Amino acid sequence: MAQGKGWSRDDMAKRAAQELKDGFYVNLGIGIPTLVANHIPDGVDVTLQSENGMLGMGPFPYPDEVDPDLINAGKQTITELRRSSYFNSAESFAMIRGGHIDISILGAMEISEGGDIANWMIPGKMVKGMGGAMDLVAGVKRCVAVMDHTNRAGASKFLPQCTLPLTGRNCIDMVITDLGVFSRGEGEARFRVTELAPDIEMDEVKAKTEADLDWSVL
Amino acid sequence: MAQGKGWSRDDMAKRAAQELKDGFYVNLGIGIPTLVANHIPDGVDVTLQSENGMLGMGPFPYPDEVDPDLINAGKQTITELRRSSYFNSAESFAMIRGGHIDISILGAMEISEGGDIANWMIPGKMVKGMGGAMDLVAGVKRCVAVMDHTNRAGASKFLPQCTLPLTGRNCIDMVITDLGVFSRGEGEARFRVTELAPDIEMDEVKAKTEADLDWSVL
Amino acid sequence: MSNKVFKTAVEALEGLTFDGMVVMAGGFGLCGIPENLIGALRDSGAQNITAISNNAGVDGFGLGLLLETRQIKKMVSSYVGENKEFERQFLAGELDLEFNPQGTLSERIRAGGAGIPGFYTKTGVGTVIAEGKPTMDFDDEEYIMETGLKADVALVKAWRGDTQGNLQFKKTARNFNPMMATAGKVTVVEVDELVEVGSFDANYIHTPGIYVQRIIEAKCEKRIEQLTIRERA
Amino acid sequence: MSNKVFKTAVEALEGLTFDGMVVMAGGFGLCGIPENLIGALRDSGAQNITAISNNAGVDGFGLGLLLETRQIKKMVSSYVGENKEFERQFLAGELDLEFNPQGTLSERIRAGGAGIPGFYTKTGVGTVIAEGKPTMDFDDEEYIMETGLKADVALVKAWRGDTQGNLQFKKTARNFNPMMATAGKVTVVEVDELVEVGSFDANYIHTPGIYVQRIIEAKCEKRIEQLTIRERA
Repeated sequence: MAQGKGWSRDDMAKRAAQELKDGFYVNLGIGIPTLVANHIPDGVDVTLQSENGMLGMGPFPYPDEVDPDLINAGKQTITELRRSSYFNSAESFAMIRGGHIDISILGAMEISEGGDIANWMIPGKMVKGMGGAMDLVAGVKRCVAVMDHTNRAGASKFLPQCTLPLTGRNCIDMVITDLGVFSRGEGEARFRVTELAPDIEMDEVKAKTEADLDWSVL
Repeated sequence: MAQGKGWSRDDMAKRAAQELKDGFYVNLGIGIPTLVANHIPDGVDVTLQSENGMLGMGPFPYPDEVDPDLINAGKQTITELRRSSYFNSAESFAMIRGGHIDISILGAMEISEGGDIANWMIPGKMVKGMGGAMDLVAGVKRCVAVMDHTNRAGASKFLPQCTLPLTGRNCIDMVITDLGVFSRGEGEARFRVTELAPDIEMDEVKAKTEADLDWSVL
Repeated sequence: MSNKVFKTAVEALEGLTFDGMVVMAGGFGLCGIPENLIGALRDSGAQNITAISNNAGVDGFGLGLLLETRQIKKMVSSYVGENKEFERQFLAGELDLEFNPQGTLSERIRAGGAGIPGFYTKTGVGTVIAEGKPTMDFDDEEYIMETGLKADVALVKAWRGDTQGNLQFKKTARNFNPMMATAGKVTVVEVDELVEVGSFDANYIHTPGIYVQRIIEAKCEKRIEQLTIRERA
Repeated sequence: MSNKVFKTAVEALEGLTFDGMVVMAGGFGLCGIPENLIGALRDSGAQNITAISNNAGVDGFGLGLLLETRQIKKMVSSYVGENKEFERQFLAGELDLEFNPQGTLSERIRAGGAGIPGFYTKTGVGTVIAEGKPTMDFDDEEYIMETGLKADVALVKAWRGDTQGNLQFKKTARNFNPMMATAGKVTVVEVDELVEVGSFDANYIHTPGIYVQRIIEAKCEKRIEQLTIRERA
């Protein structure tokens, strides 16, 4: 569904979905990450966690199934599956903090070359709070950030250092933007370009990236 | 049921039972404290906790009710009541450590005048472990120790300082021995004699007590 | 047995409210909030309340009721996005706000109830959350210390409760309620359904009655914040 | 879905055991112990095991099996009273022993599973347990720091489990099992009854399947340590 150059929001979600492996327990953030659920590859069976206290998040309810006592972390009404279980918030975050969730896919405002992420506040604007974002990036085994590569003014969001207050330090393993995929293995300090979106040239990526990446060939 | 001078084991248990108030949640230790359950006053309804994970401990089972999956902290087979609930060990001790149990009645080898208790090990002898004793004395709102006033050699077990390794420091609120009752209010440093067992004179108590108590009149 | 059952939310809070009190209120968004007890707290007139709650309700509902009447002095929350009156008071400097990461908040409440005055977590290391907090390294990684939280009164919403205070929660309405039940000096619970002792299978009680001092049965509106549905094919 | 169900205890431990491994084993006394998995661990021949378990079984049963074969190098427990072979090896200096207060042990295991590397407790202050441990004062009271515990493999006994690893425990056989399930790098569970996914009410699952990597159905002897009964009138 790519429109013109690079990836659309839905393309990014689809690419992020390829990071899901069979049997994974997965936490999806708000925004583009929510779309990931629509693109889970065939034969890959994952269990979605909702940090307000549920494993096995099901689809939105039919009108006659709506239950005000069953919502997700985005406060939307949802349904349960045969595999579902409920638990309290302390147990939910024990699960997150303890490294039991295989992967978190989350939105970002800025990512630094050292894997820092900023996605919860903009100084001077009303701050709504970090919710569970700081716990997720600190605790989940593998964190994949999805964001536009540049802001509306065209400035890079992949930076040497985040300019916004951090959500977490050195915690992002992969960044998916409209221009491509940037990843680093466990223990690796720097990100590499591991994939380019359609019709995107490396030169464009370099021009739009302030972060110092490992620019070796794909 | 007193035989001759002072209190029998059962008398001490009966006296300890008078510390139970209606609605209390109670933890009873092994030995004399176990007998307390037989003496709960009429009109006083308490809920017994078993630290292996149960509130509302019931009596021993009839032969056809025995369930190996239902035991108390002394590893004896027991039964459940209509009010009972089960929980895991971390929750059980969260309950204890968090000060939610109203009273613990436990056996002691030595008590110090500052409210220290020793009841888990004798150096040189095989040590079986403290089990939940250290958690109970540190966490329960009010701790009542029950013990013989002297050892077999006639030496006082109510001492200026415990000679045995401590189970807990400054945590005992009342001591019940075969000679009487010794208590201190919240925030009070010293114990007072608040009750004498039948046919026990204050002089005998003084002679058999090495601890420095507040010896003002009853 | 000393009686735990009260008739109304107002009676259940009788003698428990005072100016400057610390209150915990369960719920995530508007899901699983103690609606009736919040209303009774408003009616008590208690002022300068510190409210520990993951969210701050919405305008005119949930804790929004207490914001309207200016009874809340400080909120301890993880996310307060859905409340205009909150925003107005905060920007005007009329309201204190302490943000906690959601998992840190829930663990702090559990710790408070469990007699744990402090614990270490990786959450928030390197962020503003870490400022001024003690740190310690474990296995060469830095952690920050967070403290346990308690409340004068915890307001809890459960699904079913028995007359001894044993509770069961429904689906995601469980959220912060069980921990808050353990962290109140006094815990007051409202349930959809009050049942006789012995109605529950003892294996499946979420909150044992030891944590509950007062309980009422009360009808909740259960407002839905984001109705999302799909159509049948 | 990747398959979690194994046929036998021996198969369920395949590839997980090694010399010097740290094992957690659930149970309180002989109640709720993973009998079959302990047998399979013995059969694996792994040596120099550190075993974290509230108790050490009895002679010839439970962890007693692994003591007989000298496969255990160190025990981390709160009470080990019922085992002569244990006593012999300990007094002969053949076995290391680390006593933990029961509540400290259970909280350390919960902390290990919950990503909490350290927490403060009043338990043990002023006793030998406090020796060498960091302390901190909160509200002018002294607390000691205890650390989180993890294991290479956690052996867990549950009542019923489904094929996704969701678990329910029975009565006091629950004890240490749920925390240990969270603290194993790999958690292996034996259940009395293996059921299909969807058999449980999602409100009443004690351990969500996320913590369980392998599961078997196996018959347990369930030996009783102290049979105490009363006679019918």
